[in-house]
Formats: sequence, structure tokens, C-alpha cells
Amino acid sequence: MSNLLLFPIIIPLLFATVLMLFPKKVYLQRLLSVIAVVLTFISGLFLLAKVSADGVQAVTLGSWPAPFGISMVSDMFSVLLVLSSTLVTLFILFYSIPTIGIRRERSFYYPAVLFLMVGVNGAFTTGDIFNLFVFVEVLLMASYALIVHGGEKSQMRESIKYVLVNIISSALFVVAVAYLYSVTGTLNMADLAVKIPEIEAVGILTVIAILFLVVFGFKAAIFPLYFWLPGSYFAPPGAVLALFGALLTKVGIYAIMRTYTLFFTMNIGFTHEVLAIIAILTVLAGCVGALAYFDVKKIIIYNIIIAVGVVLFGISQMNVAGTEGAIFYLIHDMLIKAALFLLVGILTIIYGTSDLRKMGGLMKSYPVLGWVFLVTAFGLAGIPPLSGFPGKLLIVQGGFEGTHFWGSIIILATSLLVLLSVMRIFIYAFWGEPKKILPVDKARYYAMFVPTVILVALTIVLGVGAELFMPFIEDAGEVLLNPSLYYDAVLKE
Amino acid sequence: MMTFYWVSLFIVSISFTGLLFRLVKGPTVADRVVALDAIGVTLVSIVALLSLIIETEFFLEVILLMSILSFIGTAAFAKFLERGEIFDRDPR
Amino acid sequence: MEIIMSVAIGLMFMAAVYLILSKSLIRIIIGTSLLSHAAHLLFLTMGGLGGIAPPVVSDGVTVNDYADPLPQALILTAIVIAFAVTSFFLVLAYRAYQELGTDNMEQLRGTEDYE
Amino acid sequence: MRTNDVMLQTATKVVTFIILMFAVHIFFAGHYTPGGGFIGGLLTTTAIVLLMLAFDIPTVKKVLPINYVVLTAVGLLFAIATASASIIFDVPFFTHAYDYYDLPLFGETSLHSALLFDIGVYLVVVGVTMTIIQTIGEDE
Amino acid sequence: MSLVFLIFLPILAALFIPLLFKRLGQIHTGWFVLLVPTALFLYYATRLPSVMEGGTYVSELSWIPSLDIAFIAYLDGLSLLFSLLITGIGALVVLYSVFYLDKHREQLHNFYVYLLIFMSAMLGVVQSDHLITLYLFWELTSISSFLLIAYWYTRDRSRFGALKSMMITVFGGLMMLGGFVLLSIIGGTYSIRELIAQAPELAEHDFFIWALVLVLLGAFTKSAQFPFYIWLPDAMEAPTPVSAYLHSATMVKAGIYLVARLTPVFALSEVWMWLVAGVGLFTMVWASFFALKQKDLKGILAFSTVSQLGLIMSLLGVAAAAYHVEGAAETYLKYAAFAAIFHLINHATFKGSLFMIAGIVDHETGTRDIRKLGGLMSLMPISFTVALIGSLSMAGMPPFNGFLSKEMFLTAMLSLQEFNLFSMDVWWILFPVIAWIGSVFTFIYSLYFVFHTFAGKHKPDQLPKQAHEAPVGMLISPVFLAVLVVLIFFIPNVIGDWLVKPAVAAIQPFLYDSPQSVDITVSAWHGFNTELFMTLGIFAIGGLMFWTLRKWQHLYDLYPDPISLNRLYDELMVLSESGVSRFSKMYMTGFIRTYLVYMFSFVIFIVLLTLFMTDAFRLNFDNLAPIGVYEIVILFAMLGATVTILVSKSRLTAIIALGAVGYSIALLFVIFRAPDLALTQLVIETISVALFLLAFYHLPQISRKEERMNFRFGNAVVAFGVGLTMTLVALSAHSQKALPSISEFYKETVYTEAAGGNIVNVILVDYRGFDTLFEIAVLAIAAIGIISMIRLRLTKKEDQHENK
Repeated sequence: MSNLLLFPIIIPLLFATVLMLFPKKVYLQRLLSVIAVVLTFISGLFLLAKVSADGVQAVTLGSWPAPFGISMVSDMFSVLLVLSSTLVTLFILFYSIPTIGIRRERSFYYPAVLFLMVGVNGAFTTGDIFNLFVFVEVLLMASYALIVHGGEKSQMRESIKYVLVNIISSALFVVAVAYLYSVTGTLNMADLAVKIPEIEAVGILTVIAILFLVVFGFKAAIFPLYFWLPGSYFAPPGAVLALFGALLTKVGIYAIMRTYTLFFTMNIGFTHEVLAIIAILTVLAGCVGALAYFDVKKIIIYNIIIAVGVVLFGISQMNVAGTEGAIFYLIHDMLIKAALFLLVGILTIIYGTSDLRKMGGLMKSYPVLGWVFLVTAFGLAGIPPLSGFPGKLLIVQGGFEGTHFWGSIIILATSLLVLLSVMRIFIYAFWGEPKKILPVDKARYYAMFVPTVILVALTIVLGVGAELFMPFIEDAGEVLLNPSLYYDAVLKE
Repeated sequence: MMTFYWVSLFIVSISFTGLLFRLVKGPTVADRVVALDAIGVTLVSIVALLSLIIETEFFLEVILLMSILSFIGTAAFAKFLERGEIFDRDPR
Repeated sequence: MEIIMSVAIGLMFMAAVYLILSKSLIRIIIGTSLLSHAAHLLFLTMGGLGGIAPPVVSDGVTVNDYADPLPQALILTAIVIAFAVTSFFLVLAYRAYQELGTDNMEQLRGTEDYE
Repeated sequence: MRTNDVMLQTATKVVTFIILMFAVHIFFAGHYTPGGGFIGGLLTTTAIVLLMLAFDIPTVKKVLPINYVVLTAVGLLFAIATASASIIFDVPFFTHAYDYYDLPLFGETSLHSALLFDIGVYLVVVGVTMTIIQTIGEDE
Repeated sequence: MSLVFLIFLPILAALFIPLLFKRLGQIHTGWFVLLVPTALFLYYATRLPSVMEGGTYVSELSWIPSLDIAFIAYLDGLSLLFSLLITGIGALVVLYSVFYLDKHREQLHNFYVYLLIFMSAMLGVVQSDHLITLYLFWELTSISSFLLIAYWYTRDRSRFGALKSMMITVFGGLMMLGGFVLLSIIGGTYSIRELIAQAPELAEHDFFIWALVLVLLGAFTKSAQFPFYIWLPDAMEAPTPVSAYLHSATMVKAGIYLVARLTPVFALSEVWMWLVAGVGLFTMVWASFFALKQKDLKGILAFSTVSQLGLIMSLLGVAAAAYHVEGAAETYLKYAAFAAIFHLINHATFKGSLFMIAGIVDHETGTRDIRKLGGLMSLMPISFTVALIGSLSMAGMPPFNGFLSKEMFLTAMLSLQEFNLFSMDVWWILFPVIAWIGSVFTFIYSLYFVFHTFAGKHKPDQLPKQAHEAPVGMLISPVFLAVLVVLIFFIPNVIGDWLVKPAVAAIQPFLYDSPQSVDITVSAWHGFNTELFMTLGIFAIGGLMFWTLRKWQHLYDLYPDPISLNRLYDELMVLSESGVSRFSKMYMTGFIRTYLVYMFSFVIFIVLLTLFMTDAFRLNFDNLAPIGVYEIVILFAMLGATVTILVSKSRLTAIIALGAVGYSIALLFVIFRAPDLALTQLVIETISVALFLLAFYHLPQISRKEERMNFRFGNAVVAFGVGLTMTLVALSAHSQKALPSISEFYKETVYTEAAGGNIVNVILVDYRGFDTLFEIAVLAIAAIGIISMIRLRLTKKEDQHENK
């Protein structure tokens, strides 16, 4: 029993609630929200220490025995995701202060961000499938609030679609939980992991597994359920976009990874094959989009989809390399996507547009920005020794070791397209003849740039210092591949 | 006694169906609102009869609630029909 | 009963999806409401409809007679969440109409053609 | 067009209190019979809505000068506090405590910390629904 | 000193370059940079004696031990030779660049930073024993080359060339990585030495051929082999020192290095031999043929480089053949590997000097267009001499080193007749014939390069600048290289013993156990044999054709542009922009309805597919609740109200009907013994209806005029599919209830342990109170969302793009 694992959820919840009391006091809002995220991060670190020392942590709320109350479980995988999402949120928070605008700040921006974090961290920690639904709703609701926040025309237009698609997926989520409950009679993931292998009706469980894949696929933006994403993510301001790009789809991916390793393992030959095929198609579809647009935001947005495919391909292999690669890549992607969105946000601010054709020659006036962008771009494409590489390497290895030779080749080949798409930004925006730029106040520029650079530096640390993180990644992979570690911790609690 | 409940239930249901027809058919919105109000009343009766049949007292709250809501709903619709809005923004 | 319910729920899903695919925003929102209704009913059906007594402790009712309380509790949660989402969506539609002057989804094209 | 709302207003004055009483009843009954914080809160909202319907928003605001967002936050804090109390006692989060007391007037009553949690739920529900209705209602 | 550290030395030095450039701008930054390659060259030179004896050096720095990834610097004959080339040519190029690049006008710090990064990367490539770090450095060379080509990044051609080279080489790199991963899976190690040790077992594996092909893709792209060579001519947009260094002497030879290094691993496969020799030879003849089409001095040199790389590559292919022949060390086949390495050295010397001359010509006349040049002989005598030496060496004439290696190349090609595996006994003749044709063209373009620039008529009016001899400093490096060209001709065996043989021993460990056992002596004269006659033939035919060049050179213009490989690349790039864009627009319509149709169709498809593939559909009539009349009536009422929504034209009717559906559901909840649900549903439905009315006061009537019949029909089909799917899965899920529900526990403990009576409420506030806590959080978020939506209205003008 340890309540520690609840802190990353409760702290932001508490602060968000407190912040609701005085929305107009902007400085206090900023201060408290930063404190909240820092505290969350610290509690996450303690949790990390605890988990790596004592193994999987679980608490069943209300002192009820395990399958009956709601279990919250922190294994290494979830702790790592909680930590990285919190970290990303922290930097995005810093970035929002100079960019988001005082009127947004006075209108519940910070509580919404903190609530989003509650939802994300909760979804990463919960061990109960219906509770997962609730947390997903928390983060979705917060994301609805953020995506329309400001009420610009395009935001209105796109958020209707966003909300609509997510309502549908939520309804499907309820339906899927209903089916699952009907067959298994339980909601606790650990309990499911124990009970599902005993059930003979593999067919219907496979159907339910696929339905869950669809449900989470809506969130994770897999092919062909990603259509809502590019438009919706285009509308909100840079900071919000970064938050979404870094965190939201990851929850869907996490859910797929968790359910497909923990209990939907009764028919791997079918479900994971489907997952692998979908993953590859997702990568390809993402590449098409990333190349099709001459818009900096769009290019990075489509790169989210590519990353989704890559991670899911890794996890679909169900071997050590693939799983560890998927975990590493997922964490890398959170950081690098946030960094890229922040960079692209700065570009957008400098040029006053996100249209790549109206950009050029920034290398003369902002050389450091250019180099930072270049490094980040290489990191995204998985050039060693940056952070994209170890994950991709392991995923490719996993694909070869599994049965997906061509999948791995496609993952490798599409890295080139990823590189092309981001190099296009670099070449157009930073090289060439200088184009008109808007004057940006120095202090404001540094207020935006410094958090971004630190985030980029973190991705470099993640890549170059991969060895520091590998033990944790290995731990995380071990739990994913040995569900008994997970359910023993929960059920024998 | 049970037979009595069932017969009553049957009769109420007929009126319910009739009201439903009115609700669907219209033709004016006012017709529909009146139908809805009356449906509220029949619903109360139905639930009351049902709880007598299945011998439970736990639906009494439901009955009470239904009548309250039916009242409010009808009032809201009536106001909407009359003024086009439900709440007055300015003090009268 | 469950079979009939399943069919009826299927019909509701059909209606909901049909509405969601139409062009008028209000029909879409009504469609989403129907969709969540259908999902809730489905959950209830999946829990089994065989209970004889409401899941409230009272004298003379044995444990097996209660309707399954768990789906009920979950549906309650889902209903409230759906309510929150629907009201949000409604207000969004209302604001979007103010801002954009239309509720026709065809005219709410996205920025996809933006290059 | 000026219309006469006397009937509605008079009825409302009575009915509102009936509803509020009912809401309180159903809230407290929740643990043993159907009801609870949700329904109690929603019913309270209906009472206020009825007031708004019969009178007008500014009047109701004058009578009930509540900032509903604050009410929501307070309710949420209440719920969090109840749930977190268990952390102090080092038992899993959300562990409730209860005991039976013999109170005058009520007879034997059980006091359950879940009730406190339910108060939080109640407040949030009232706060949120009223926030929504009021903001839309006030919007020009 | 740790070898790994030395690899990183240039990068470390690069860190100080911007500082030096800023602080000591008066002194050309190149002088500081020069120290690095010179020092490294001297250091590596001290390793020569022991490596010559067959000694090796290893040093290791672990990077990700968990993944078994480490920097392992391994110095044997092959890597030492390359390291010397890299640092040696590097020093000369830096020296040259000091005079070539103006310290006031140019962004020198950028240039030298890139160059030093490249140096590190290249040293890393040739010294890494670990495949993953080899790949790391490999990509780093691509990146630094990208940056160097685009050094003048405001020029369109520079950016184009940079991107092109990066796309092609990184593509190859990625494929090579795939090959490496396969190798590591087969062999269980990333270490090249360990892989070589178990080469025969590796060949058994299914993945072996794949690994081979993928690795070769990497090598071919980097070494600009057909059909990937197209990036190299465009890379000539780089400043000339870069072209001389990266695109002729070092980086492009990384592919050669890789093939040489991995020959012991892959030589076992005939595919390797065929691919390497075949592609190399074809590249050689193809590029030498098209070199004559070029008008740009550097373009000619680029094609010539491609051609020469092909030559070396083909020699390595033949060297691999030695693996298949018993006692190959006794046959002429043994010359192949030697010739490859020898020619590699020679090529570095003469091509380096030629590039520098091309740079000088460009620098002093302002153009590289060979049609405008001519008659510079008298104006630039030293440059002319150097160019002549280089060109004649390239053409394979004595007394220059090119003659020696060219002869050996022919020997190696002829030696294939001794090789009778894989039906070579018939086809071997093709090799020397093609090699000969390629050599003829090589001869012609060498003369073309030197004579059309320096001989003929001087056309000062066409030159942007007054032509004159280059400053002395700029001439040091090319003259030095030219001296080497001549020197090597006279002391070939010194070079052979010191540099070539250790490398050959590393390429063919299956033939030799030490450099000394390589039994080859180079001599300029070896009697009247076939090679000599072939060489004479080259001179004769080549000379004749050069004489008549003006008569037939225009035939090249007949070659249709549209089918060239460049065109293919361009088309691919266009495809990746507008083509993909058009494709994407086909389905990304921006209409949410379209997307929803895709998504719903997918859901229907995948779920139904699974349902039937796994044979999951069951219908079980046991365990069903009895059918009640009232349930049916209410269901009909509910469905009736639903239909009303569908057909209604009035907003209000639709909302009322929705309310009716909600109330019917509340009734169903009553019937199915769910009082709490019924209560909640009732109130929520009422409030929802009120909200609908509030929000939709402003909205227009539902208009369905524009909804055409097939639009509606399509919707109906999708809707039907979703409904069907849900029903079918619901039926099968309910029919296959496998385990009892956990809710028995709640029923039993609610009164005793939770002190409650209403199980649903107790679940909500106690058993699953956590859900409720966050459910009210959802409500709270909705509230703040709605408030900010209504109150916060940033009009477009004010907050455009977050700028205030």
C-alpha cells in the first residue's frame, strides 16, 4: 500500500481547484501552477525511486480488496510516462507565460492545463478500465476547454469536429467496456489479466480487443482514425498545440500498449497482427501528410501520427526489443514533439504566419534558433546519437526478430521522409533569402526560447545519455512482457 | 387487486400512446408541449402503478421528481413559446 | 429481453449515426445525445436485466434478487459525464454560430486546403 | 410584450421550497435509498432554475448571491479533502470511516465520511449546472 | 592516448572555432584549424610501423552498454590508411582553403566547424569496429556534407544539392542500418571483428542476403554508384575545398571502405561479388561516358570521381571472388584487392590536385564553364603543370601513379578468367571489355579536362575576371599532391609495403595472415602482356577520339533528358510535394462528415471482420430476462420518438422528441430496477432540454434542402452498418458471459462493511468513489470551459498568431 502513487494526480487536481477560486490574479495563477507542476514532478521522482526499489506499486482505493475497489498501479512504464508528461507540461507552462496572452491567462487557462495533467497522469496510473474512461474524459474535457480557449473563428470551427469525434469515441469506449464487463464480469485490469486466459470464448474477446483498439485508436490517431487530428490541432495557439501534440495521443498509445500487453493477449496471432498492419499504415499515412503541406504546424502535426505508428509497431511485436524500443520512443516522442511545437511556435510568432512559403533566411537574424531547430529535427528523424535513435533501433530490431521484416524496412525508409519533412522547414525557414519578419521583443523572445532550449537539451540528454535511462526502460519493458509482475502486485496487495 | 393495477396500467398506456401520437404528429408546437405535459402526468401514473405491481417503494422519489420536472418543463416550454426565451435577462 | 433490447439499441445507434452524419449542427448534437443514450442502455443490457429488486438493501430480498448494481453505478457516472460533454458541445455550437454565422457543417470546412 | 407572471411566480414560491426540501431529503437518503449527491444537487438546481424561470436572472442573483464557480471549486475541494483525509491516517486513499451515534431527535443515526464526500458532489453539481445555465442565460 | 578520444578531437576543436573567429578575426581561422589534421596525421603516422607488421590498436568507450553499443576504435591496416588519407588530405585542404576563402566575406566559423565535424565523423566511420557507432558517424558525414554543400545557403542550387545529397545518402544509411541490425541478429554481436570471425555461420541464415543487399545500398549511395551517383554532381555547389575533400578524397570513399571492411563477412555470397563488381564496373563506364557531356569543370571531375569509385568498387568485387577460389593467393586474382587500395590512394592524390586546380581556375577567372575557358596555359603555368600531371595520371599514362594502378586494374579484370565458378567461364570476358571501354572514356575526359581549359584559344571577353596565376599559398597543396603523383610512380613498392599491404591483409584475412604475406610487387614494366596491349589500345583509340571530340561531342545532346536519373529524383521530389499534396487533398476534404464516414466504415469493417474471422458470433437463449409487455411498449415509444427526431423539420420538435427518448429511457430504468438511474436520467434530461432550448434560440431552422438523396443514402448505409455491428457484438457478448460479475461482492458487503443500503450510491461514493471524484472534476472543467467560451472572445485581429 502506498498512497504515493496518487500524488501526481492529486496535486494538480488540488491546485487546479484552488486556482479556480481566483481566475483574475494572473501572477498568482502562474506561480501556483508552476509550483503545482514542480511538486508533481518531485512526487513523480519519489515514486520513481520507490518503484525502482520495490517494484510495481499498487493501491486499491478505499481499502477494498483488489478487484472490487479501484486499483491504481504504478509500474515503471507508467511512472516514466507520468514523469515525462509532467516535465513536458512544466516547460510548456513556462512557454505559455509569454505567448498565451493575458486575456487567456485570466480565463482559467492554468486550471485547464492542470486538469489536463490530472487526466493524463491519471490515465497513466489507473488499473481499472472504467476508471481509465473517467480519466480520459477528464483529459478530454480539459482539452475541449483548451482547444476553444480564446474563441477565435478557426478554433470554433475545428473544435466542433474535435469534440464530435471524441464524443463518438467516448460512446464507443462505454460500449466496449460494457461488452468486456458482460463477458468477464470485472473491470480491474489485473483481474482481467488473470481471468481472460481462463476464458474459452476467445472469439468474442478478440472482437472486444479490436473494439478497444478502435476506441484507443481514436485517441491515439491511428490509421484510419486520425482524420480529425490535423485540422483540430491546427487551430489552438502554440502552447496548447504543444501540450496536445506531446500528451494527448500518448494516452491513447499508452492505453493500447497497456491493454495489449496485459490482458488482450489471448489471440496474439490476430490482434497483434492487425495492430502491426495498422501501425505501418499509420506511419505511411502520416508521411503523406507530413510531406503534403507547406505549413510548419501541419508538418509537425502529421509527424505526431508517424510516431504513433512507429511506437505501435514496436509494441505489436511482443518481444523485448520491440517493447523496450516502443517505450523509449514514446518518451522520446513526448519530449521532442513538445520541443518541436515550441520551436515552430516561435517561428510562427516571428513570421506572423505558419506558411512555409512566406519564410526564409532566418539563419542570419536567429542563428541559434536555427541550430536548435536543426538538432531537434535530426533528433526527430532518429539520427544518432540523438534521442530518436535508440528507440527506433530497438523497434526495428524488434520487427526483424518478430515476423515483420518489411515493417521494419518501412519504418527505416520513412525515417527519411520524416527527415525530409522537417528539413524542408529548416531549409525554407532558415536558409534562402531573408523574408519579412515581425519585430519580437528581446525579453519576450528569450522567455519563449529558454524553456524550448532546455527541452531540446533534455532530448539530447535522453539520446546521448541513453544509458542513464535504459535500466528504467528495461524495467518497464519487463513488466509489460510479464503481466504477472503487474497483477501479482495488484491482487496480493 | 393486482388485476386492477394491470387494467389501470393498460388504460393509462392507451392514453400514453395517444399522447405520443399527438407528440409526433403535432401539428403545432403548442400541441406537442401540451402532449408532453400530459405525458408527464401519465408517466407518473405508470411509474406509480408499476411500483405497486413490483411491490417496491423505491420509485416514490421517481414519481415525485417526475411531477416536479413535468411542472418545470411545462412552464419552461410555455415561456419559450410565448417569449422565445426562457430566462429574462432584465429585471422586470 | 436482452435480445430485443440489443436490437432496439442497434436501431438507436443507427439513428444516432445517421444524425451525426447530417449537415445541421443541431441534428449532430442530438445525434451525440442519442449515441450516449444508446451506449448507456447497452451497458445496462450487458449487465443483465434479470434483477427482481432494485439494488437497495431491504427486508425480504435475497442477494440474488438484486439487479446488478455495478453497471448502474457506472452508467450513472457515464450519464453525468455525457451531460457535461453535451452541455459543453451545446455551448460550443451556440458560440460557433455566433462567431461563424452558420450551423451547416458543409460551410465549416477546415483548414485542410491551406497550404 | 408585458405578460402577467403572477400565477407562475406565486406557485414558484411554494414549489421551490418543496423542491428544496425534497432535494435535501433525497440527498440524505442517498446512502440507504435511491438518491444521493448527484440527484440532490440536480434537484437543487431545478429549484433555482424554476426561480429564474418565474422571475428573472438578476433578481435570482440578488436573492442568491453565489459565485457558482467558487461553489464548484469549494465542492471539489471538499471532495478531495474527504478523500485525502485517509492519507493522514496512512490507509489507502478514499478509505471511509463511519460509526453509529444515538442522536436526539433522529434516533440512531450513522455518520459516514462518505456523506461528507457526497456533500462535495452535491456542491459541485449545483455549482456546475448553475454556472452553465447562468452563463448561457446571461449571454447576449 | 585513447584512439576514441582522437576521433572526437576535431569535434572538440570545433567548439572553440566560433570563439576564435570572433576574438581573433584578423588571423584567418583556417590557420588554427590546420593544427588539428596535421597533429592527427603525425600521430597516425607514428602507428604505421607497427601496423605494417600486422599490429592493431583497439580502444573502447562504452556508450549504451545495456544495448551493447560502444565506441570501439580499431586501427588496422585498412583503417589506418583511411585515417591517414582523411587527416593528410584534410590538412592540405585546410591549407588550401585558407587562401581560397576570404576571411572577411565568408562565414568562416561555420565552414570550419562543419569541416571539423566531418573530420571526426569520417575518422569515426573508418575506425569504428562497432556497427552502430559506425552508422552514427556515417550519418554524421552525411549531415556535415549537407551543411557544407549548402554553405552558401542563399543560393538555390546549393540548397537543392545539399538536400539531394542528404536524401540519397541518408536513405542509404538507413537501409544500411537495417542491414546492420540484421547482421547483429544473425551474429549476435555488433562488432565487425566478431562478425568476421563467424562469417561462414552467418551465411546460413535467411536474413544474410537481405543484410547484404541493405548494407550494399548504404555503400553504393555513399560512394555514388549507379544509380545513386546523381547526388554527387549537384554536390559540387559546395566550396571547392569541400569538393576536393569530401566529394572526391574521403566521404565518397566511405562506401568503398565499408565494402572493403565487410568483404570478409559477405564474400561468401556470390550475390555480393556480382553486385559489387557489376555495379562498380557499370558505374565506371557509365560515368566516364557521361563525363564528356559536362560543361562545368567540377562537373567533369564529379563524373570522373564517380567513374573512378566504380573502378575501385569493381576491384573489390573481384577481390571477393578470391574467396571462392582455392589458393587464390597464387593466382592473378590476388591483384584485385591490392589494385583497389592502391588506386584509392592514387585517386586521392591526383583527384585532390585536380579539384584544387578547378577551384583555382574558378577563383581566378570567375567561371568554371569549360566552353568559356581555354588558353590559360601561359597565364597560369604552375596550375597547368599540376593539372597536366593529375590528368595524365588519371588517364593512366606513365610516369604517373595512375598508370600503375590502371594496369593492375586490367590485370585483375583479366584474372577473372581463372575464376570458373558461377558460370563465369563464359561471361568473364565482359569484365575486361567493359573495363577497357571505360578506360578509353577516362582517357578522353582527362585530356578534355586539361586541354580544353589550358590549351586552345584564350577568351578573356567571356571571363568575369582577368585571369592570372593563383597566389602561392593556394598552390602549395596541389603542387604537393602533384609531386606525390609522380613520386609514387617511382616508389610504388614503398607505398605498397607501408600502406597497401596492411590494408589488403585486412580485406582478405582469409588469404593472408599478415601484411608481409601479401606477395605482390608493383613494377612499371612487366613485359608485353595483354594489359600492356590494352593500355596501348586505350591510348590509341582514346587519342583518336579526343582528336575528333568536337565532331561527336554534340551527340550527347541527343540523350533525352526526361529519362535521366536526375529527372527521376526531381520527379520524386515533386511527387513528395505537390503529388502527395494532391493525393492528400483527395481524402482530406476538411468536411468532418467525410472523415466520420471513413472512421465509421473502418469500425464496421474491422469489427465485423474480426467477428467472422474469429467465429465469435453466438446466440444463446439461456439466461435471458423474460420479455415484458411494458418494456416493449416503452421501447416502441422510444423508437417512435427517435424516428420523430429523424424526420422532424422543426428544431423544437426534434428537441422535444429527444426529451421523449430520454424520458422513455428513464422509464426503462424504472422497469429494469434502477431507481437511481431513473432519477438522474429524469433530471438530467430536463436540464439538457432546457439547455438545448437556451442554446438554440439563435440557431436557424433545420434545413435539409441541400441533402441530396445519395448523400442520405450513404449516411443510411453507414448508420445501418454501425447499428448492425453494435447489435451483433452485443448479442454475442451477452451470449458468452463467461464469469460471474464482481458485483456479488457489493451486494454482500454493502450493509455490513460499507454501512449503506443503496448499493449504487455506495458504489459511487465508496467502492468506486474515485470515479466520482473525477467525474465531478469533469463537470468542473466543463463549467470553466463554458465560462471561458462565453466570456473570452479574442477576435481574430487582436490576437493573431499569439502576437500582441
